[in-house]
Amino acid sequence: MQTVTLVPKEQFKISVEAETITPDNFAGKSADEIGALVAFEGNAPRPLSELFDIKVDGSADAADDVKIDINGNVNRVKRIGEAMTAGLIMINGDVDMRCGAKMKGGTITIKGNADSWVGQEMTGGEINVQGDANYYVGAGYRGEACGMRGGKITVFGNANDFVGEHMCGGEIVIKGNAGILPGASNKGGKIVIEGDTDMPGSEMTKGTIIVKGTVKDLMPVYQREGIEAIDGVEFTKYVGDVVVDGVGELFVK
Amino acid sequence: MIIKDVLCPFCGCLCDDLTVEVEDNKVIDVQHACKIGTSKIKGHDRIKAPMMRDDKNGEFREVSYDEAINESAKILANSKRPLLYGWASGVCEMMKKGVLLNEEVGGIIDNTASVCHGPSALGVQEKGLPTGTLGQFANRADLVVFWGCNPVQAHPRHMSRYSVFNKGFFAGKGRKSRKIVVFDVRKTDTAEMADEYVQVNPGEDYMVMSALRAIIADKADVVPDSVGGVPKEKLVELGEALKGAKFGIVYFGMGLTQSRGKYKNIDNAVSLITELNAHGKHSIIPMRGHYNVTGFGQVCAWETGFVNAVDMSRGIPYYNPGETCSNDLLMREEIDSAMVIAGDAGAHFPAQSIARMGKVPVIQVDPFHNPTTEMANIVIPTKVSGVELEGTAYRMDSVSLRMRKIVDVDFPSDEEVLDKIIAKVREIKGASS
Amino acid sequence: MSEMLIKNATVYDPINNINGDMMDIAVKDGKIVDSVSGSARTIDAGGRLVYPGGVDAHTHIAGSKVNVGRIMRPDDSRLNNKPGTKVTRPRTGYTVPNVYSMGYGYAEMGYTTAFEAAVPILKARHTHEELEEIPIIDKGGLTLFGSNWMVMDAIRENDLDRLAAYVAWGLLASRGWGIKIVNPGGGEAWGFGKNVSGLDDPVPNFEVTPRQIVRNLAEANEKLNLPHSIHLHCNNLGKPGNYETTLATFDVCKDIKSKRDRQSLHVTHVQFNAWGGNHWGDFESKAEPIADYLNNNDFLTIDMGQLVFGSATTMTADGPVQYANARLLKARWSNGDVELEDSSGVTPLEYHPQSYIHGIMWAIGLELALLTKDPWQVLMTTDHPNGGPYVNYPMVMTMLMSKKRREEEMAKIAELTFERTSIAGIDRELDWYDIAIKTRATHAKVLGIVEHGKGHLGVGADADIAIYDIKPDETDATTEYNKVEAAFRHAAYTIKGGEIVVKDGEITATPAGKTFWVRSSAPADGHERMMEDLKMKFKKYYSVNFANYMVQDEYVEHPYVVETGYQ
Amino acid sequence: MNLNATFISGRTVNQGCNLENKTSQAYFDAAAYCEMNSKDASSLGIESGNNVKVTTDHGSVVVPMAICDGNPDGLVFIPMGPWANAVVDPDTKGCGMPGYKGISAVVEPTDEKAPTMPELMARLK
Repeated sequence: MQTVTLVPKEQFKISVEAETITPDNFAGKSADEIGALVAFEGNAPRPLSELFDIKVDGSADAADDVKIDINGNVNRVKRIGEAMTAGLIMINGDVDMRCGAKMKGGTITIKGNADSWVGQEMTGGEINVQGDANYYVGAGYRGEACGMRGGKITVFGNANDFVGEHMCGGEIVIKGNAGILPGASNKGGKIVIEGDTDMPGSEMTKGTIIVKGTVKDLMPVYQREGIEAIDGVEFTKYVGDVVVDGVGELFVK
Repeated sequence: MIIKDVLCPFCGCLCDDLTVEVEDNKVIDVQHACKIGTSKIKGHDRIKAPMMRDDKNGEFREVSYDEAINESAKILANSKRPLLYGWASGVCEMMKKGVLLNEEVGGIIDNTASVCHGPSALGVQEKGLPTGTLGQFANRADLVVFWGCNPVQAHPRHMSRYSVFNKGFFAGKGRKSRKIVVFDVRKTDTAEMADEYVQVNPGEDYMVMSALRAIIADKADVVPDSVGGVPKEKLVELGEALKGAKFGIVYFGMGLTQSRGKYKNIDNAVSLITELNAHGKHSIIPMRGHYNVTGFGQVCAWETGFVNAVDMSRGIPYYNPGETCSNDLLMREEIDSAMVIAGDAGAHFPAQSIARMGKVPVIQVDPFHNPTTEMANIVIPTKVSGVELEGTAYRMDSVSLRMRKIVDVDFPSDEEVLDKIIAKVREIKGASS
Repeated sequence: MSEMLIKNATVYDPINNINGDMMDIAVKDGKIVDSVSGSARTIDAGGRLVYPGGVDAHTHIAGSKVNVGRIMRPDDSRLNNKPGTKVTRPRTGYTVPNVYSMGYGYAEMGYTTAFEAAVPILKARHTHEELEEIPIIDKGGLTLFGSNWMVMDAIRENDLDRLAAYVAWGLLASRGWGIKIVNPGGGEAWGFGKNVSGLDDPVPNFEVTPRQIVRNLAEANEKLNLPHSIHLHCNNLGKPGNYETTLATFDVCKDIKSKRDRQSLHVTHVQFNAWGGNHWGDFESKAEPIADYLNNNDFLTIDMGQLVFGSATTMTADGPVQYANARLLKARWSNGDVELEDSSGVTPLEYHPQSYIHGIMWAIGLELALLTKDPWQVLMTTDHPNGGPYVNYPMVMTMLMSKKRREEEMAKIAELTFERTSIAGIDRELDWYDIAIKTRATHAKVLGIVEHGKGHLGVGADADIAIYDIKPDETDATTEYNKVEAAFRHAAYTIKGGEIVVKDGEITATPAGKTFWVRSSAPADGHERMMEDLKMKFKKYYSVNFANYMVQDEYVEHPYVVETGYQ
Repeated sequence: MNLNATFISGRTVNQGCNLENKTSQAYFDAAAYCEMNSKDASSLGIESGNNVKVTTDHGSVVVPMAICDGNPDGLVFIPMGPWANAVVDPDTKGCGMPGYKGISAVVEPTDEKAPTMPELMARLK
């Protein structure tokens, strides 16, 4: 087991892009070797050692035996955990955009809030956001057919607009409220919103959305199919979006 | 001297039939232009010389162009995250230089579409854009929809030149050949002259479009009695009118791009139009604001692959509105300098954004004193493109035309200023590497 | 300018009948010369393969449609990204690269000339803005005339001189090289959401048929003695069973005679027009009857429009076909009608080897090239980016050279493909000489630019030269296709106008290329009648003023103007 | 006496005419006013030209009131410009565009003076 502890040396103002911070990149490396990996502060390349205090305990042969603890606020550090395949990242604070983008495996836990595009285009693994998440949880990149394809994202607080846009697989659970248009244009996967939301499932062709709170506006493109019970709780089931001949299932309490 | 076939450097209509009379290098008369175009060509008080100040609350002092340019280059070259914003009131030739400068300084280049039709591009990326040139609509349209736009106020000659009153090959009776429908949240001057005004609740256009799509797909049974404040029977009637048109055109504006849902409104509108093409011919087009805001999108796309909001900090272009647009960056306080050129961030960004711009050095390149000037440290006055400088501009339908020069002035062009800044930046970066 | 000597080159220069001779090539002031002085810079090719710089006679590299593709596809622009270097600008995009990548990508493969295949006159200024920004390569554009009101009115009124005068004026206005016809008449019909169904279906409101449009424009083309023939995208593209329309269209020009040594008809991306069957269910290849026709007639040439599996961005002036595509595939759809002139559409799509429809399309392109006996009659293209991006040319070259390579690809393709095509039974393998024909010589000949120094290495030609890191006498392309493909992907040297622009596959210099266009004189009385009609149309129907319409000289900074005229 | 309203901004001809004349009184006249219908105005007990304070979650601004009977009840409009910007929503909603339309606002009569453009900008430095 290798534990790498990163403590930011300052509160970054200009955002830092640090796609190098992954268990895959850290596995088997010493603190010096990790410190030599590069992140970008705006347009300026900076070795991680300039940005973080780095401590390494133990060693690992592969990513699945690596745990990265980030102690402090990284709300201006983007792309942490990008494309990681295994291992664990624990962020004891807030995190910036695109955390866990293209993630394939492993686990990221964010104790604070996650900025937009957490889990963008992820295909596997698990992300837990204990605070709130901003826009586009598990969504895609502009113009791409698919957002999230696999894995699971859980947001314990609220999420903002466009949760799971273009989602093709995997699962998103929002324990709090979600903003407008969750599951827009999704083609698969499952979204559970335990709080309230607005206009879910527009242009959904496949997939499932379960809203346990209130839907402020239901899209006027859903066929009501009656009452169905999920885990013993009764929901009204809708099928749509009819405009795109969708067979997506929308359950509203 | 009478100059004919002059292009108007104000709005996206890019009218090219103006006649301007010039005497002693002064514009004395402008014919055929609207009130706004006339006002622009006749001109206003302008900044006379480059100015600088260290403290934004202090007084400006006049400086030489060289000093202002060198100082600007120094700021940009030493920035980690400079923002280069504006670009709409210039010609394409200067925009190319802007993209190059952005490469040199590793910054973000963003244009005024960011607070205008940027979301339209995002909608196009979702669904495409079935459109055409304005003459196509002028010659053919028998159903004209203005959705969330108000050309009477914003594009004064649009309705007489392209969309409503003009005759066309297949629309020989002009206004009488066409049915005009306006969707808006309030009864605008444009709505006043429409055959039909559909009042939509603010922020509910998206649902109205989805309901129309369902109706057109013969799935009206799922549509509730009222959507977005519009009764179902009205929506059914509109659906029939849309389906029955031989050639329908939707002109849309910031009523869609700036209201709830933003690009999703455009996304949905494009789908509506695409689906209507199974019945008649239908097109859709954004009503672009500045005369060459469309040109920036074109130039930026062919230079970088992306339409605006291009982040060059990593040496390759990256685009992601929500992350790389001016207001995203300003609200996150992550830029460390800004150049505002051929656009007025000060007048058109939310106060909080401007307050954040106030905390970093700001370079303004513009002929006129405006709210950005109030926030600037360096001000570099330039020629007024399309009046004092010729060059290329793209009309709202992406037809490019060559702007004419009407009068001569001594000010440098934007392009010349940018060339010098680029040269200086290269010198500074070369010395430090 | 300096001198250069390329020694020990294994040269294939079909225009000059040079077939793998070991020789030296001398270059002075950007041209091929007989000899140079002793102080010339010497490159020892060491027996490696040397071709004239590649020429692409049909590609979509610049202008409104291409930029629509870029704007609607940030998903494409995030591919193939490379930062700039000391000599290059940053690169983006795969199917719709940015202007820089467009030029670098061609040059890296040893290509030095490419012609944009669809330029609407009203938007020609935009096309030229992009062409000027594409570094290194020489360029030209083909101007769209096939649904133009001026054209159709002149044809209906049987006024061939007026038509010829308009073509001459339109080429000047667009700074164009030749007549492009896309789905003749269909672009106008699409103005009201309709299409024409074949050669004899009159264009609504204009009462002329596609047959008349093709025939009259071909005649006007020869009256003006233009360097290139008409360049035709047939009706019914993209519809099963369209090969019949294609064959009938060939016949329309069968007796057109050209004074020039070239075809009188070029039909483009025929892969998309050699389709049998009545619907997608019984979709099949009809490459054989098309190839038979070519084998029995020498007045026409075609290009392949080869399909490459993976991402493509389809873009064409054929508006209705793009709508049909987009609806079928539920894909993004952009349409771009151009008032009085034409239409266009852009739709991104993905070609899947496991789809038998795409498999059959893949096979048809190769069948056309391999079943047609005369290599000069079929140009290698992918109709970039419709069949796939041009950067895949090296792969297509190996498919033509190696049956084994084809079989390797066929293993991935849906079975039904092989019942509906003859590709599996074709043994023909093209050689180095054939490939030189198919990728440069015949492109230059078909375009009419051989006499302007393109597509060959004879004395006086432009010193556009590609040296590939492969020795033809030591390489068996039928088996060593991976090596061949790698060599074609990254030229050892690309020399453009005597300047080394690529070395070891890397861009070393980025000179500006020139733009070919034709200035043609026209019959005087035809011109007069034409101008009267044209000015009326501007007054009543165009949304821009006559005075602001024509492309100004400022937009063609590096012109190469060919004068021709009314005969 | 307050009006709970939905706020929007947008272009006008006069604002356009003075886009390059923003230090002038004409620009102030063109961009510094708040439109509402007569019914809403009388509910506030004010007439054209009386100042109102428009407040949203994002700020507040004082401008003269103008009547526009095309506005439905509860819809108020300020032309695009620095005065509108004082109350718009700077959140870009993940797509780059701040909220210039459809913002909940409270409008109340006031005796406070409307700020000039430089005064507005000075607040932001």
